[in-house]
Amino acid sequence: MSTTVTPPPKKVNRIGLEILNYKGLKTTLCAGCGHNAISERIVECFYELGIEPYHVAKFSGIGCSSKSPAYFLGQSHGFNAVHGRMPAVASGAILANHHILGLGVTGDGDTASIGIGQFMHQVRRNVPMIYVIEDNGVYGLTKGQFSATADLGSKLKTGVLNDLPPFDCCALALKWGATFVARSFSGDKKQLQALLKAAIVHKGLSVIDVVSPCVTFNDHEGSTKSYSYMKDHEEPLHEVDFVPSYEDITVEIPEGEVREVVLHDGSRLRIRKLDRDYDPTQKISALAALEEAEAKGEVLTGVLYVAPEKPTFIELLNLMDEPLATLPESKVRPSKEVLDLVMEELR
Amino acid sequence: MSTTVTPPPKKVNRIGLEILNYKGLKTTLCAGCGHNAISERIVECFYELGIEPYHVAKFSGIGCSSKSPAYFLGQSHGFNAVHGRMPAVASGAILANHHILGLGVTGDGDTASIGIGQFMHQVRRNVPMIYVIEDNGVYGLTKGQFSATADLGSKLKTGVLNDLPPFDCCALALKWGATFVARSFSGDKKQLQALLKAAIVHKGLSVIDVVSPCVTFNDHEGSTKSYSYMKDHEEPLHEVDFVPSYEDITVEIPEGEVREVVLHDGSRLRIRKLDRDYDPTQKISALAALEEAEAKGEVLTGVLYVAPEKPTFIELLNLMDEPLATLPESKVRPSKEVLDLVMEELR
Amino acid sequence: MSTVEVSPAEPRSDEASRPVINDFSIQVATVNGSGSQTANTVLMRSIFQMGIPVSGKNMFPSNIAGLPTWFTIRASKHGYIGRKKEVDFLVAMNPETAREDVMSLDSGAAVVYDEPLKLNALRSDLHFYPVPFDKLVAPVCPEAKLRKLVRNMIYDGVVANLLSIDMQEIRKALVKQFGKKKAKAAELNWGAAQAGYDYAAKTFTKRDPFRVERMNETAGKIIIDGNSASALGCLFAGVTVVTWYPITPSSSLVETLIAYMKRFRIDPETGKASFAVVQAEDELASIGMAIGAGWAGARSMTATAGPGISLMAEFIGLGYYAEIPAVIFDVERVGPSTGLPTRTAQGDLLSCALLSHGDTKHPMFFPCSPEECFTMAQDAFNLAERFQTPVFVMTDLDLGMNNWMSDPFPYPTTPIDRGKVLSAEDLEKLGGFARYRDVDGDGVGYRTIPGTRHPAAAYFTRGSGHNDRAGYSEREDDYMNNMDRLALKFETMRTHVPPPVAEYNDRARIGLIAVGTSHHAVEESRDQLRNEYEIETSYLRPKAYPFNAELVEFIRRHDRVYVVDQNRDAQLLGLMRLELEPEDIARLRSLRYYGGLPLDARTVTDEVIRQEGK
Amino acid sequence: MSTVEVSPAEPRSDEASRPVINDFSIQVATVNGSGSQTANTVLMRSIFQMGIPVSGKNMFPSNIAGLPTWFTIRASKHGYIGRKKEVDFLVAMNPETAREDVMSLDSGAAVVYDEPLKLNALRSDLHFYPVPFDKLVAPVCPEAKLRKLVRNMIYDGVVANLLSIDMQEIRKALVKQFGKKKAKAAELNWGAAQAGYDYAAKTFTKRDPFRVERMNETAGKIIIDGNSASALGCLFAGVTVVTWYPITPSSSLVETLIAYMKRFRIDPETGKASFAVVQAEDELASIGMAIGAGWAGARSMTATAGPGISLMAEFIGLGYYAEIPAVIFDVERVGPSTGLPTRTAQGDLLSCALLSHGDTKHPMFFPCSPEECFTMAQDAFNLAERFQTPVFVMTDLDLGMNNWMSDPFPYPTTPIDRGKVLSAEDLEKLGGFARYRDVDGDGVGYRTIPGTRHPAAAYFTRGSGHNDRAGYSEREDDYMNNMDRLALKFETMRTHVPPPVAEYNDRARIGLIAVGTSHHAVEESRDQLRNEYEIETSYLRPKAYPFNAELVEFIRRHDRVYVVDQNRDAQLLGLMRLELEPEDIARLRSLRYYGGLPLDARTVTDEVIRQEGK
Ligand SMILES: Cc1ncc(C[n+]2csc(CCOP(=O)(O)OP(=O)(O)O)c2C)c(N)n1
Ligand SMILES: Cc1ncc(C[n+]2csc(CCOP(=O)(O)OP(=O)(O)O)c2C)c(N)n1
Ligand code: SF4
Ligand code: SF4
Ligand SMILES: [Mg+2]
Ligand SMILES: [Mg+2]
Repeated sequence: MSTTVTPPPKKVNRIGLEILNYKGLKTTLCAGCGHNAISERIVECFYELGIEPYHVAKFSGIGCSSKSPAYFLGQSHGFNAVHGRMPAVASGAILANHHILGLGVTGDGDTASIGIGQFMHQVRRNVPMIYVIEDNGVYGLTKGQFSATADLGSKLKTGVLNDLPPFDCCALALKWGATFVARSFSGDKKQLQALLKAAIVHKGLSVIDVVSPCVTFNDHEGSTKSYSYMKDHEEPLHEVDFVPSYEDITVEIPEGEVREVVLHDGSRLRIRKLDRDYDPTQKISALAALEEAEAKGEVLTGVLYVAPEKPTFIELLNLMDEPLATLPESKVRPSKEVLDLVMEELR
Repeated sequence: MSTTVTPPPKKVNRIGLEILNYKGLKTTLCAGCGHNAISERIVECFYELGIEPYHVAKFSGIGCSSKSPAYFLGQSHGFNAVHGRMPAVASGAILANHHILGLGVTGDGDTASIGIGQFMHQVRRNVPMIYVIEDNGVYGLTKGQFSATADLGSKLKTGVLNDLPPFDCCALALKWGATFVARSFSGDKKQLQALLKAAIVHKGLSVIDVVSPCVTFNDHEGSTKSYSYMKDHEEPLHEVDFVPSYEDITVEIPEGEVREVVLHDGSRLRIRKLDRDYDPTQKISALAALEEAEAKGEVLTGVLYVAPEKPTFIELLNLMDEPLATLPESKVRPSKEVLDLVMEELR
Repeated sequence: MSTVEVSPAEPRSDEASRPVINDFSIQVATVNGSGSQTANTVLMRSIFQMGIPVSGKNMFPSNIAGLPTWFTIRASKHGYIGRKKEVDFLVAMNPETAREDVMSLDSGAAVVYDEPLKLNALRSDLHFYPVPFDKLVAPVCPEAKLRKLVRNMIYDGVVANLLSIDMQEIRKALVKQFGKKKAKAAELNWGAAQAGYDYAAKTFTKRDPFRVERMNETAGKIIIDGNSASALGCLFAGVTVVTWYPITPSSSLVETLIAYMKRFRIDPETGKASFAVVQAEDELASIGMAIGAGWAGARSMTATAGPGISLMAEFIGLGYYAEIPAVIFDVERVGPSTGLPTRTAQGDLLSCALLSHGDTKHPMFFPCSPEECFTMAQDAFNLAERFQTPVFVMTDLDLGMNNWMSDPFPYPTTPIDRGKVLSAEDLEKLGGFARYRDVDGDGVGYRTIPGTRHPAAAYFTRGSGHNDRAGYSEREDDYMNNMDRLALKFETMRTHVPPPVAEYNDRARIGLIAVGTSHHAVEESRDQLRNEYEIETSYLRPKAYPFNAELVEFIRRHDRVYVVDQNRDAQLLGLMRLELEPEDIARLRSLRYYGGLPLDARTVTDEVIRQEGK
Repeated sequence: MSTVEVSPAEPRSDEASRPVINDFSIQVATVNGSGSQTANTVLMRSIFQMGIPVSGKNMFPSNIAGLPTWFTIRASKHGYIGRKKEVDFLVAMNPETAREDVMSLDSGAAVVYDEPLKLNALRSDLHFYPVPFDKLVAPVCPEAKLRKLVRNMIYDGVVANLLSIDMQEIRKALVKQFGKKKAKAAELNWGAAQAGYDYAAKTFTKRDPFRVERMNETAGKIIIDGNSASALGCLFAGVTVVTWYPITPSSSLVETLIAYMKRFRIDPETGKASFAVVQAEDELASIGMAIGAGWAGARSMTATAGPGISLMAEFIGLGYYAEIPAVIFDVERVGPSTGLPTRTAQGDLLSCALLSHGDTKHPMFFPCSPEECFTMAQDAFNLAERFQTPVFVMTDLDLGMNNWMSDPFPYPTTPIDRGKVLSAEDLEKLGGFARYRDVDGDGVGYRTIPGTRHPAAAYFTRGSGHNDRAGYSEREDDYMNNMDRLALKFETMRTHVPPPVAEYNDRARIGLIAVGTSHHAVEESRDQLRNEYEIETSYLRPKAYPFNAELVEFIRRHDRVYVVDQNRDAQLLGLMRLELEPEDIARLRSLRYYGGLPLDARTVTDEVIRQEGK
C-alpha cells in the first residue's frame, strides 16, 4: 500500500519544510492520552506528504480532543469553536474557501452527544474535509461522564452504569453519505498514519473514528470487556484529583487479525483489522460487518467504506474555482445596469 | 391480527365514551392534507380501544403536522412545544408521570432536520411513547422548502432541486434502539389504524413514519418518481397564495404487494406492503429491506421491526410505580434525621 | 335589486356630500389560500399607477389555508404610508369574519360584500354594495375549477367603479402581475374585473364619499417589500456565503436573494456561482456556518426571526469574543416563544443587543424603509468586517413582508470595506502580527484569512481566554485587557455607524424617538399633534446601535422625549436606560404598542396626548 | 543545611517580632492532577478544627492534568471568608510558576518550597523554608508508584510545624478525609505528614510572624461547597426530575445530588426511586425535559453554566410564555463564549433575567453562601410552582466549587408549595376552568396536571398566541391581555421573593449593594472603610430578582450607592437602571471587577476610595 510507506528519516520534506513546521504547542493533555498519539500522527502525515501548512485549516469543538488542534500544525489557521458545532463552522469556512484542506478533530461527546445532528447533516452534505473523532466513550474534559459512544454496560468510577446502546459513528457516517469511513486505534501508528493519508487524498468527507483511550477517566470497572487493574491497589490511591502519568500505548496488528490490547486501566480492547480482500465500496456489507463486530465485542479497524466519485458539496453548489473569500469587488457586486434593470422591473 | 379488528359501529365504546370524546377542534390544515387523515385515524383508534382520554398526553413540535394534536383527543392534555424539540418535552413529561400514554406527532422537518439529534437520543433511550412522523418531505408551514427526508432529485415549485440523500427515519430508529418501527401511508386507513393500535399496545418507544403528502407544496415536478399533473393547467393558475382544496386520498394495499398511488399533484408513490411472513425481529434484515426498497424507489410499509421485551427508559431508571409528579411530600422530602446525618458528616 | 334594498337606512347625508379623495383605506377580508393576493396587488398597483401614494399591509394567519386574512390598502394624498387604524372601505369576502368586520367599522364606511352574506342587515349607518360573485364569475370563467381564483378579480372591478379607479390602470397592473408569459391568465382575470366593473356601474348608486383622483406623486417610484430590498442590499454588498433556516417572516428574504443571485451572480462564461447558499438543518447550524465563513474571509450572512435568534445565542457570543464578522437579519415577529409568527413587533431589541451569556454587546441597524434595508444591508457588511463582529439588521414583519412604495435604490458609491486584513505581503513586511493587539487605538486588531500563503499568517481562534497574540490564556490581566479592548471597540462603533435622522423644531418642547417601522406612524402622528392639538414636536430616529452622541443632545434639547416601542417591555427605552445619564433618562417617557399590527399614527397621538395630560 | 542558608538576607526584623495570629492566607501552588487536593483539604480542616474561621479557594486550570493550580486557605479570626488578595504563606511546589509566585509576594511573606527550585535566590525580603520533598518521601512510602501522591502530605506537616497547627488535628482531618474504609491510605499519609513536621522541627528556625492559635469560632459548623449545598436544597425541596448536561462548574451540583438521591430517595421497601435523573445529550434537551416534566407536574430542575444558558434561550422563552415551572441553576463562570471555564464571575445576570427573544422576564435568586444555596433551592422550587414559570438560581464557581464554612442547614419549616393546581374534585365542583385566567388578581392562573381523571381537566399548552382558555388565538386583544397578565405576575413576585438583607448605618452617607458571593468582599471592605478611612457604610443585599421595594428605599437613604458587579458591563446595576426612577439611578455608582478570581475586599475598598476621591 503506497500510502503507508514511511520515508527514510531526513531533515526536510519534499517542499523543503522541517517537521518543526508541522508541530504545534506543547500538549496540555494528560500524559498517555490517546489524543496525543493522534496529534503526533497528524504532524507526521502532513510533514511526510509535504502539504503546505498554510493550506490547512483546523477545526474543533470543545473537549480534551478539541484542545488538541493547538498541539499540531502550528502554522495552520485553527478554530476551536463551541461544543458540538465544529461541523457548521468548518462547513462555513470551506464554503468560503474550498481550496483549504479542512481538518476537523473532535471528541465523541462533541460528535455523538451534543453534536450528532450537525455530524449527520455534515455527512449528508459530503462537505469535503477530514473529520477525526477522538473516541474515548467519555467526556474527558468535564471529568469522565459517559458519552453516547460509551459501551453498553460500562461503569464509571462513580459507579454509574451505562445502560444505553452506543452510537456507532462509522455506521452513521457510511449509512448517510460520508464517502470515506474508517476506524482506527490511537495506538496503531502505522494504520492511523495510512488512514490519515488516505483521508487527505480523498476528495469528499472523510470520517475517521479513532478509538483513543482516556487514561484518566475511562476506568471501565464492571464493563463486559474489561477489569480494573487498579482494583488491588485501590485503597491507597483514594485521591480525588490525582491523574497518573502513563506511557503512550502502541500496537501493531496485521490485517485480518484480532489483537487484544490492554489499556492503562487494565481494560481490554479487542481490535480486528479488516481483511486485505474486504471490499469497502459496499454500504450494506460494511454495515453488516460493523454490526457483527459489535455483537462479538470487537473493534473493527481499517477503511470500512469509500465512494471516491460521489460529488462533494462544493460541486453540488457549483462554486467557481476562486475562493469566495477573496473574490474581488468586480465579481461580487453586480453593475449599475443590473440595479437599474431590477428597479425598472419593480416600477 | 387481534389489534386490527374493527368493532361493529356503536354509539359508545367499551368505557362508555362516544367518538365525540376523542375528537379535537376543527382542523385548520389544508383540505386533503395527509395529516388530517392521520388525525382521524388517531381519533378512531383511541375510541375503538376505549382508552380514557385523560390517560393520554399529546406532544408536538412546530409545523403543520405539529398543529394537528389540536385536532384530535380534545380531552387529553396537549403540548405544542418548540421546533424540533418534541422528544425532550415528551421525555420529561413521561418521566414525571409514566402512567401517561405519550403520543408525539411531528413532521419530518421537525424530526429529521432540526430535530434529528433529539430524535436519535430519544430512540436510544427507548422512552415509552408513540412517535408519529407525518412525513411529507417538505416544510409545509413555512411554505414548501425541502426537509431532510426529501427524495434525492425532487424539485420544488421554485425550481430548487434536492441533491442530498434523504434520512430514513425508520432506518435510524431501528438501528439505534427503537423497539417498534413501522411505516405507513396516510391514505391507507386500515393499515395505519392497525399500526397505531399496535403501537399503543407496545411498551417501549414506537416510531411510525407515515408518508403524508403535502397537497400544497409537494409538487414534485422533475422528481424521479413523479410528474406534475398541473403542468397543462399551469398557466391560468399562476396565483401565489392559492391553495386548492382536495379530497382525502384513500387506498388499500394487500400484504406483500406493491401499489402505485397517484397523489393530488400527479406524483406517484410506489407503496409496497411487507409480506405476511416478514420477520420483524431481525434488525439487519429490516435495514436491508429498507435499503433495497429505497434502491427500487419503493416505500415499504408495515411493521419493520419490533423488540417487545427491551427495557424502557422508565425501567432503566427504576422508577417507583406512583407517578413522580404526584408523590406526596412524605415521599420526596427526607426526614430531619437525614439532614442531621448529612450535617454531621460535613462537620 | 335596487340600491334601496342595499342600505335601508341611510348614513348621515352630509358625509356622502363631502367627497374624500385619495385619503382612505380599503380592507379586503378573505380566507388565506383563496388566491386573493393577485387581486389585492393589482388593486394597490392601479392606485399607485394613478400617481397616488399608496401602501399595502397583509394581515395573515399562521397556517396555510382556510383562516381569515385581511389586506389593507391605504391611499394617502399626504404620502402617509403607515397603517391607518380605521377602515373606510371594506370588501367582505370571508363569511367567518364578516360580521365582526362590519361591526367594527366607523359610521359612514362603505362595504362591498358577497351578496348571500346579507351584511346590510347589520347596520344602517354604512354604505352597502352587495355583489353576487358566484353569479358573475360563471360567464367569465367557463372552467369551473378556476372560478374560485378568478372570482376575486371581480371585486377589483367593483371597487374600481366605486372609487373611480381607471380600468386601464387595472389592466396595466394585471399585465405587469402576470408577465408576458401568462397572457392567458391575465386575460381571464381582466374579464372578471370588467364583469365586476360593469355590474357595479349598472347596479350601484355611489353613496359613500371615497374616491381617487390622479396625482403625480409616484412617478419613478418602485413597489417592493423590505425582504426583497434587504436581499438586493446583500446582493450589492457582495455577500458570498448565505446560510439560513426557513422561518416566517424571514424566509422570503433569502428566497428572493437566491433568485437574484441566480440571475446576477453566476459567471456568464463558466456558469459557476460566486456565492454559496445553504439551507441548514437549524439555526445553530446556519449561524455556525455563517461564523465559519466569516472567519475564513467570506461576506457571510443569515436571516431569521425570534426563535432563531434565541438558538443563535451561543454562537453569537463566540462571534463577539473571537471577533468574527457575520451579518444577521432579524425580521422581527411577535414573541415570546412562537408567539404570533405572522404579526409584527420590535421585540428582540434587548435580546439581540445583549445576545449570549457573559458580557456581550452587539451592534444593530434599524432600517425603516426598503431603501434603508438596501443601504443598511451594505452598511452592515462593512461594519461587520471593519469591526470583526456579528452585526444585526433589525427589520420586522411589517417592513419585511409588506409592499412599500419607495424611491429607486441608489447604486453604492463607496467600495466594499473588507476591514483590517493582512496579506502575505503585509506579513512579509511586518514579520508577524498579534491578532488581538490594538495597534490603531480603535480596539480593532488585524486579522489574516486562512489560506494566506505565509508562515506567519496562521493564528488560533477560540472562544476561550486568549492574549493579544491569540495564545490560550487564563491570566487575569490578559482577560481584562482583552475585555477592555472589546469595550473600546464597541465605543468606537458609535462614530462609525450612520448618524440618526433628526428633525428639530425650535418651538418643540417635546421630542419623539423611534426606530425602524415606527417611523411612519410617528411622522404622521407629528402632523396630527400639530394639526389637531397644536403641539409641535422634534423627532430623532437612530439608525443604529450603539447610539450616536447626538441622541443625548437631542434629549437635552427637549423637556420630555417619548421613546416609541413596539414591544411590551420598552426595550428601545431600555437600551437607553442602560447607558444614559440619569438626568437624561428623567426626560424619557415610554410609548408602547404591542398588539402585533403595524403601529399606526393614532395610537401614537392618543398616547402622547394622554401622557401630556391634554 | 542551616536556616542561614535558607534566607541569606533577613526580612525586616520588626515583622518577625510582631506575630500575626489567625489572620493570614496560605497558598499552595501545584500542578493539577498531581493529587494535592487531599493535602489541601486536610490542612484547611485542621485549622477549622482548631476553632479558627477558615475558607479555601481553588484556582485551577481548564484541563485535566499538568497545568498550574493554586489553592488558597485563609484563616481569619475576624471571620472573613472572602478572598484575600495578598498571599502571606506560600507553598511553592510547581516549578513552572514558582518564580512568578514568589515575585508577586508582599515583603515579609513566608515560602515553603521544594528545595531544588532554589527560590531563596530570588528575593531577600521573604522567609524561605526549603524542603527536600523527594528525599523525605522515600522512607515513608516504600511503594515508588504512590510517592507522587503522598509527597504532598509532607507539606502539611511542614506547614503545621511552622504555623503551630496541632498535629492531632491533621491526623483527625486525615481520618475524616479517608473515612474508615481507607484506613491504610490515611496511615500512609499520616506518616508523610509526620515526616514533614519532624523535618521542619529539626531544621527550621521560625522567622515569619504567622501562626495559629485555638479559638472557638467553628463549633458545630460544617464545611461544604455551594454545589453540594444546592444539591441538598434540591433534595429537601422534593425535586423529582433532574436533567443535566455536564459543564464546569455546575457538574458537581448534579453529581452530588445523584449521590444523595441514591442514598436517601430510594424507597427502602421497593428499592425503587422517587426521582429520575437524565444526563441529556445537550442543554437544549436538558431544559426541554425539565420543562416537559414541570408541565406534567414534577418538581424539575437542571443545572448549567453560561454556554448552557445560551443554548436554553428558546426553551426558557417557551417556559415563560406557556407558564411552566422549572428551576435552573446557573453556576456562573467567566464568559463570553467558553471564556475562562474555571474562573468565577457574575456575568449572566442580564442574560438570565431577559433570556429569550420577545418580551420575557425571569426571576432569579442570588445565594451568597452554602446555607442560602440550600434554602434558596427550596424557595426556587416553590416560586417556580407558585408562579408557574422558570426560575434561575444564580450561583457562581466561587460559591459552587469552593469549600465554605457554614452553620448547619435548618430543616425546612414550611411544607412544599405546589402552587395552584386543580384536582379532579376541584374540577367537579367548578365544572371547568380557564387555564390562563387571572382569577385571583395576582396574574397567576390555575393549572391541571396531565393524568387528572376528569374530562374537563385537559387544556392545550403552546408557545403560540392563546386566549385565557388556552385556545389558539392571533387576536390583538387576547395577546395583549395575556402579556399584561404576565407582566402583572412578574410584579406580584416582588412581594413573594425573600426580602433583601439590609444593614443600615445611621451615620452612613454611602451605601453598598451586592448580590451573591460579592457579599463576603463587601462585608470585609465595610470594615476596612471604617477602620482605615473612617467611612461608614450601609449595605443592602438583594436575595432575588425582581427586586423588592426596599431597594428603592435603601437607595434614597444614601447620597451615593455603590453597586458591586463581578462583570465588565455592570449587569446588576443594569437591572436596576432598567426599572428605577432616574433620581434613584442618579445615586448609583458602579463598582466592577471582572478578572475571574473571587472578589476580594481590597478591590472593593480601593475602588470606593478612588471614586470617593479620598
Ligand atoms: C454548550 C456546552 N455544554 C457543555 C460544555 C462542557 N463540556 C466541555 S468538554 C465536554 C465534553 C467533551 O467530551 P468529548 O467531546 O468526548 O471530548 P474528550 O474530552 O473526551 O476528548 C463538555 C460536556 C461546553 N463546553 N459547552
Ligand atoms: C427555531 C425555529 N426555526 C424555524 C421555525 C419555522 N418553522 C415552522 S414549521 C417549520 C417546518 C415544519 O416542517 P415539518 O416539521 O416537516 O412540518 P410540516 O409543516 O411539513 O407538517 C419551520 C422551519 C420555527 N418555528 N422555529
Ligand atoms: S482526561 Fe482523558 S481525554 Fe482528557 S486529556 Fe486526560 S486522558 Fe485525555
Ligand atoms: S401546507 Fe401541506 S402540510 Fe401544511 S396543511 Fe397544507 S397540505 Fe398539509
Ligand atoms: Mg470523549
Ligand atoms: Mg413536513
